[in-house]
Amino acid sequence: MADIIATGQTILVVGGGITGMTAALEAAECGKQVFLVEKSPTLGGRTALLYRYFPKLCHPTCGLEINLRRLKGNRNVRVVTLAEVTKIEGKPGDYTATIRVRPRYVTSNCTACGACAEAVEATVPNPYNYGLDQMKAAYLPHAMAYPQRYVLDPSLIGTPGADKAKAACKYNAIDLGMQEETLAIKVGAVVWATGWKPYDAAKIQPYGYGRFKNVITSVEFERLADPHGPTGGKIVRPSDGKEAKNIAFIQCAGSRDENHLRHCSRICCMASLKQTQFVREAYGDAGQSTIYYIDIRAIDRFEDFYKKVQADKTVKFVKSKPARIDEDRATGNVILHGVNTEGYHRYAEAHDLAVLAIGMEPSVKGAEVPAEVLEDSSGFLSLGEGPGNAAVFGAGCASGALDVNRSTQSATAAALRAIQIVNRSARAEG
Amino acid sequence: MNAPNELNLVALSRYGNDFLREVEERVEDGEWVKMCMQCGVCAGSCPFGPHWEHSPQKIFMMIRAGKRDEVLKSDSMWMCTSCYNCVVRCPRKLPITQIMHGLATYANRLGLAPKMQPTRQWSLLFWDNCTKTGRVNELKLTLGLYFKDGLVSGIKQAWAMRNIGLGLLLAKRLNPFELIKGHECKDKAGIHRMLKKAQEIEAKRLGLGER
Amino acid sequence: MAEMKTAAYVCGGCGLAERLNTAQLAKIAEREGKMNLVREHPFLCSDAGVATIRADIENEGVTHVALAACSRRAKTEAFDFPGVALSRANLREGVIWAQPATDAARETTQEMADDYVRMACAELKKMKVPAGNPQAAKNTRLMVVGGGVSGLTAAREAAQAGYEVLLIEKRGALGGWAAQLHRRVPEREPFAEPVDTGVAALIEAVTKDKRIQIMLNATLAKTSGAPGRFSASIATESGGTSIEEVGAIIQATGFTPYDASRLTEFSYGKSPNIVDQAGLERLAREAAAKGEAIRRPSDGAEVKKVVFVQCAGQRDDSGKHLPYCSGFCCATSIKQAMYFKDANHAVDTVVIYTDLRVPGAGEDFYRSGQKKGVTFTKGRVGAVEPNGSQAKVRFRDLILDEETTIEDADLVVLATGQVPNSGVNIDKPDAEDANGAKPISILNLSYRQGADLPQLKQGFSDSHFICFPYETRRTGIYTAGPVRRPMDIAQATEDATGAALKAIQAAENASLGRAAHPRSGDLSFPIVRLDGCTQCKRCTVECPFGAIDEDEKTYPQFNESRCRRCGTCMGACPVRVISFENYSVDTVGAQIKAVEIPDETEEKPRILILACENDAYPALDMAAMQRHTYSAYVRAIPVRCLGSVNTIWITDALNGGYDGVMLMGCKHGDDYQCHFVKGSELANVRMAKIGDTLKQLALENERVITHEVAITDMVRVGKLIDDYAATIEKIGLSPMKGFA
Amino acid sequence: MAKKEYAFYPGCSSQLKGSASNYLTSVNSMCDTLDIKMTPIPDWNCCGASVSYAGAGELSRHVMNARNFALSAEHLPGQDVVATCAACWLGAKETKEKLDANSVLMADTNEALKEAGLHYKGGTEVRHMVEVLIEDVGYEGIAQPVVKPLEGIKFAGYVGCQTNRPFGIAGESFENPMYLDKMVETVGGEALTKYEQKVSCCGGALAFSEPDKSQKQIKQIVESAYDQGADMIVTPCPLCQANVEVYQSEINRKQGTRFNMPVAYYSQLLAVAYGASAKQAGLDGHIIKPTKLQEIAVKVVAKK
Repeated sequence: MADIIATGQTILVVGGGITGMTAALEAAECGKQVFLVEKSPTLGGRTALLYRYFPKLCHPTCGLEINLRRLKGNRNVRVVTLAEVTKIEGKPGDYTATIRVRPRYVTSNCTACGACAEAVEATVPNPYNYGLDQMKAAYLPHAMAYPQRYVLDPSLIGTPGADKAKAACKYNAIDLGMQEETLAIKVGAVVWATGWKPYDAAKIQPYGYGRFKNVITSVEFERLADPHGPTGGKIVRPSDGKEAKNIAFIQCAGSRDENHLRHCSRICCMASLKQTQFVREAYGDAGQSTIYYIDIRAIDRFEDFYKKVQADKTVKFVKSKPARIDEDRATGNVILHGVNTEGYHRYAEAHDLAVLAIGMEPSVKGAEVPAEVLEDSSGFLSLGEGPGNAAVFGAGCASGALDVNRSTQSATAAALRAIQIVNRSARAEG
Repeated sequence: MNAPNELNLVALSRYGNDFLREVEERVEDGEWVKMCMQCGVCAGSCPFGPHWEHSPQKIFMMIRAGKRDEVLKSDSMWMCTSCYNCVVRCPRKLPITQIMHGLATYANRLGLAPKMQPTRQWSLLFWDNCTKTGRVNELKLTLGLYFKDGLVSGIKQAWAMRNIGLGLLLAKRLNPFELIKGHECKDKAGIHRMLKKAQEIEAKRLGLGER
Repeated sequence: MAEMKTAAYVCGGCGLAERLNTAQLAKIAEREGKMNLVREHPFLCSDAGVATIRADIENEGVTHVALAACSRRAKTEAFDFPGVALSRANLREGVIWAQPATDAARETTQEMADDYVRMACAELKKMKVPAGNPQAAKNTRLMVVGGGVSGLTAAREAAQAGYEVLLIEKRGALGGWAAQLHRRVPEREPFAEPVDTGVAALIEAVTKDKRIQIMLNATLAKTSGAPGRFSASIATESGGTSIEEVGAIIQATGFTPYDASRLTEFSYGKSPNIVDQAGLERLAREAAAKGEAIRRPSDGAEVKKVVFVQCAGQRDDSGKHLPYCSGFCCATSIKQAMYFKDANHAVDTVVIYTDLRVPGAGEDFYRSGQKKGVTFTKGRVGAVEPNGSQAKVRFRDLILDEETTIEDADLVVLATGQVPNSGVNIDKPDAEDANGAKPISILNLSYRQGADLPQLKQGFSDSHFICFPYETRRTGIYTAGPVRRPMDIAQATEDATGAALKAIQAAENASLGRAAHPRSGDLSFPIVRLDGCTQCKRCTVECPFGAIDEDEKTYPQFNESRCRRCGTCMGACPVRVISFENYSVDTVGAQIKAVEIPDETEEKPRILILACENDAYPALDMAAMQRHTYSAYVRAIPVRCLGSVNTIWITDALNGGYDGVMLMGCKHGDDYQCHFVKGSELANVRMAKIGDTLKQLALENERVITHEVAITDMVRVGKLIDDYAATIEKIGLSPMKGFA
Repeated sequence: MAKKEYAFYPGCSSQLKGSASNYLTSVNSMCDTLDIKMTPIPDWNCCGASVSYAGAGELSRHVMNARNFALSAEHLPGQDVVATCAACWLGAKETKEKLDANSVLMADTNEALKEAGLHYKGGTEVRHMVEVLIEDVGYEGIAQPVVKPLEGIKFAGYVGCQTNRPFGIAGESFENPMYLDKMVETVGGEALTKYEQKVSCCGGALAFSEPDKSQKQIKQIVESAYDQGADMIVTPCPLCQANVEVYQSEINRKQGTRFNMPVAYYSQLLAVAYGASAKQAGLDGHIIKPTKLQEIAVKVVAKK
């Protein structure tokens, strides 16, 4: 992956999740020069934080491994992490993108030996476990992190910890003086793949997220089940570490709701169906999952998986959006109140843990993004081409609530749209 | 007016079995009924939920299914305490409280509401009481409520509540003289004219006037 | 190519120097590994370290480099030497991070490192630098099969990128089903109103595009060749055939609506007032043409009530109809109900559904339908019966929990599903499709393994459907649109655009002699020594990608640019005549033999691990990164796929005195996780037969064991190893020691 | 600071000799200290409350409220209408929003108002006393005049429904509003922030027509206050106050409980903290005596 000279024929891909990586690789494997910009210190995005994919229950890191190998073997892609695109100026085939790169404080000398992390005591909430645990302030984001290089948390800089880290590094890989820098690169087209963020569950007041320890979100639950996660893959309750065997999954937590997100987030039904199988995997017949839903949107071929889960005796389905959640102080159990609307049956069900199938909010929402990136009223980039005739193409969850499969499709399509622009400018330049 | 009245016959002949349209045109905020997606949050949010025969979301479904009599003769919407839990939680932002009040009002106008429904009686009593002088006469109101089912039961209830009455009395929160002369607005007459007019306008708007 | 000059570099960084005797490792590389040049370096991946290696390559003419440092998965950018053969001894993740840092463990840890250095040197000497596919052909013209929205989009998007396209359509006109629609569901904000299909405009754009050649009334009589050099003979209506050369193919053959007359309970065909969604679109178009509202087909009377029956013959458990959901039908019924509501608000439109499936912004469209007064009823329809000039719809209202009937529907619309036009099921060539039709081949591939693309269950064309949706088992042939998954116009458009890119990519890579996904860029390819071939056909049968045909003498005929370089053929070959330049029976065999087997008196067993390079091997790495230790008796060799494991490796190992062999591959079966689809499955079948070999050698069955290992199994994998080590201890050391 | 002036809409229960007259008393005392001038809307009328719908229908309810708006605009121009009763505030605010949004309804309303010789132009701001305290006075302003911090008293802040839903107090959550707790702490009391029944419904107007069902609610509300170790309940709503206080004896009688939980108004807390006498704070207006407040009220300290 040698340095590349960016030109009007270079494609800028913003976002290093599965969508951005796919767009970058597909374009690069067509022989195009690609600049891949990622905000966090590592590629992989949200799918790297999932335990399993529906419907095959296979592991996201497996696809990530392939993509990383494709990337390492491809000289057309230049990856810049800790970087954000702040401005895009110009016209299709001739853009100048301004990129702000935050300091990593660790150079390419890093061998990922881990000595700095051992030397540092300070810890910070671990964003790769959605803050469910702490990590050292000198850290490798996760086992699949790429670049495979440590990071110093900015909070460490200026503290004795920073000097300890520096002292511990035999390879002179720590540069405490590293400054934020700004790059301006010429590109011909842009693929905007900044993905999504989980909706702020605390805003869904009746469910008491933040008030009750045993109400968590689906993305957090994913970490609980993951061997790389904060509990080493044990499905236990945040309140007391007790095994969570009787779990409520609440659909449309933030989605399909005019008080929160108008749109349906598409993935949540399948995600909860999938997560019931984590419970089965962990506790067998002793596990009990209940899915509270409005409509089960196991669309097209996914119906199969829905049928499989329906056949599972440990999984119950209740056609109801729960009205509110209470906490039983004595046991720490959560009590769901509501009505099963299929025939009007009132319930007050106690569960060990409630998992909110949290809605998908586009990352661009509320973020500082270039004017060229136009959003619809939900914050999604309108599918396909950018605003007017700008060559800024939305892809993946930045363009709509999509699952992984549709995201990679959309990434591949966006890559071609970008290629069309740069090929045109290539022909123009002769 | 609690046997099916002429208004009811007129409505029937006008809307046939299109009860949804009838509700949309004649019930306060009735045009919202079609927006329900049957999630059930309202049903689960209601403090008197357990006492409902039909929950709000079910009533909306019954309206769409044209179950006119079952809905209008139902006791359910009279259970609304106006706590607005359903309203703030509804993912489709239906003004459910208002719709429930509206349905109750409409059922009452058509003489279909259950005669002995206590909240119905209480509601009418309250309105008469507060519009008579422009302000509520709390003593008459309370006694009125006790005596709604006749003298005997009235005395029973009043006797049962005597401690409370006495307490309030001692706390200067119940004014015996209200029996003779209670709070009232100066411009009673204006208020009466005003309300008469309002009833006329509304009747016209809702086509309740037509015969 | 200049003659081979080998060099080994031993790194002392990351604690290697502290934990290991690196001088000894260097000596081993020199004495046993016979490396022409050996250097130690304290920090090999540093600029200085890399510079040393580059200097040796330039000045000393080093052609082969063995690195004794970290895992092949680490520092790949630093250790990037084009044109140089590279092998890596994994001393960091593979040894010191996986072993306890205790004095007690020092000896066994060093032995491990010694062996990995021996193995790296042995492998290196057997490696060649691949030169690329000699058959590389340069044709980058694309052929799109099918002229519906998917096909038109694929053709247009590819042409927009500057590529020549041949578009063939079996009917006399372009547009497919979308052209039969009155309006389509909106794909942009506001998601509120039915919009123009845009098909006419698309057809015009495609017809006008000089890069696109269109053949109507045309079908594929025969397709042969490989990416970059496909040859298609195309039968035209006139009866003639023309031969066209193309570089890659997109199959966008769409779907056929499920035959509603199979739904006897819904009386389709018994009354003109009971139609399917396609039928309703027809009515809408006719009405629009006349500029009037849709009228009742039976007698032209005004339509007062329309009932939409969702999931008609879909999501079916009885086995009679479609088991899946077609995804587009909920939104379509909402759209069609709007046809009526927009024309006359008084028309009563009822959609009876069990789960309303309008994901994403579809929710806005649903809401818009409700605003327009479309009634949605959660229910299950039992029967539709003609009722005079109207129809009865009997259903269970799931909310009101009662059986009920709509007596007076003027129109009933059945939301039936999509049946893919995916051609012949090559696994069951005589099988009927969901409509009871006997499929005829679409591609007529002259491939050893069948005329069409492999199908997934339910008849959709092959595609890996999570991370890499476009990957089929026929390189250079991509599917797009409803043929590979039920979908609506918006998704088909995205899908086709992506498929166009993949086709372009396949043609471009083929012309450079490079592999396609997942080993994209790999220049190696299978080389077969035909003189040794026994025509057993295992390679031609087992290749997951249909890359190998048979000539008239049933010798294998390799089509390199169809090949994905998984090595399954190499694993299959009983006479071991198939190999890759940089991955062969020898490169692995030599590593196995290079390991020093202590004699039984030392009581140090040796266990060979053959691990899938994509999942099991990274799992071992990550276990070590988390400092999960495991037995020091194992020696792990990454393989491209378990399918590439040739049984000779195992017999050699056992003969050579190894005490056990562990194979670690991916999950197989329906939810397979093998990147080469069938590799791990085939390996499993082969290993089932290894019992005989063991019997011949008079060895216990436990000597060879196979595990499905996922990339996340970093805790489990160590345990598997230790359990196996315990098993070996139980059954004792191999009696074969010392015979080798 | 400059005197704050508002058009006061006391409502039927909080008027002199009304069932919540002690609320009025305490509000007056509190406002004196805070230098807030409350001028009653001349000849104001009932809002119709939430239970009058069956007889009233829609328009009449709006007309009743619009009459008050018109009167306030005529006699107290430019002043926000401030209600102390939750139901009055809700009813009035609902009317205000509907009229502002719906010109037809506005026209109909004025057609009716004409009969009383009035006209409503729209745009009247309707606010609850709590909003005035939080938004205009501010917590610092509330704390400033405190001379007798309510030390050692544990309050269960019972917000109830109608000051909280559907409109609520700006920046507060429907399920867990904190303003009452903050007020308690501001005047030196101990707020029991984990009180579960904070926003439960007391049955509201249905306490009269459905006594048993309502008393079920009230029982939970009081019980949970005891569970939390509360000395008394504090509330911003006269109907809540009445229901929760008055029916305790009923519940005791019917269910053998021994409830004796005082229920005070936030305004009484402030008044006492500001040094008002028990009488000025309307503490004599309770059936269940808020003794701990009384004890503080009789304490003598120098007034600021």
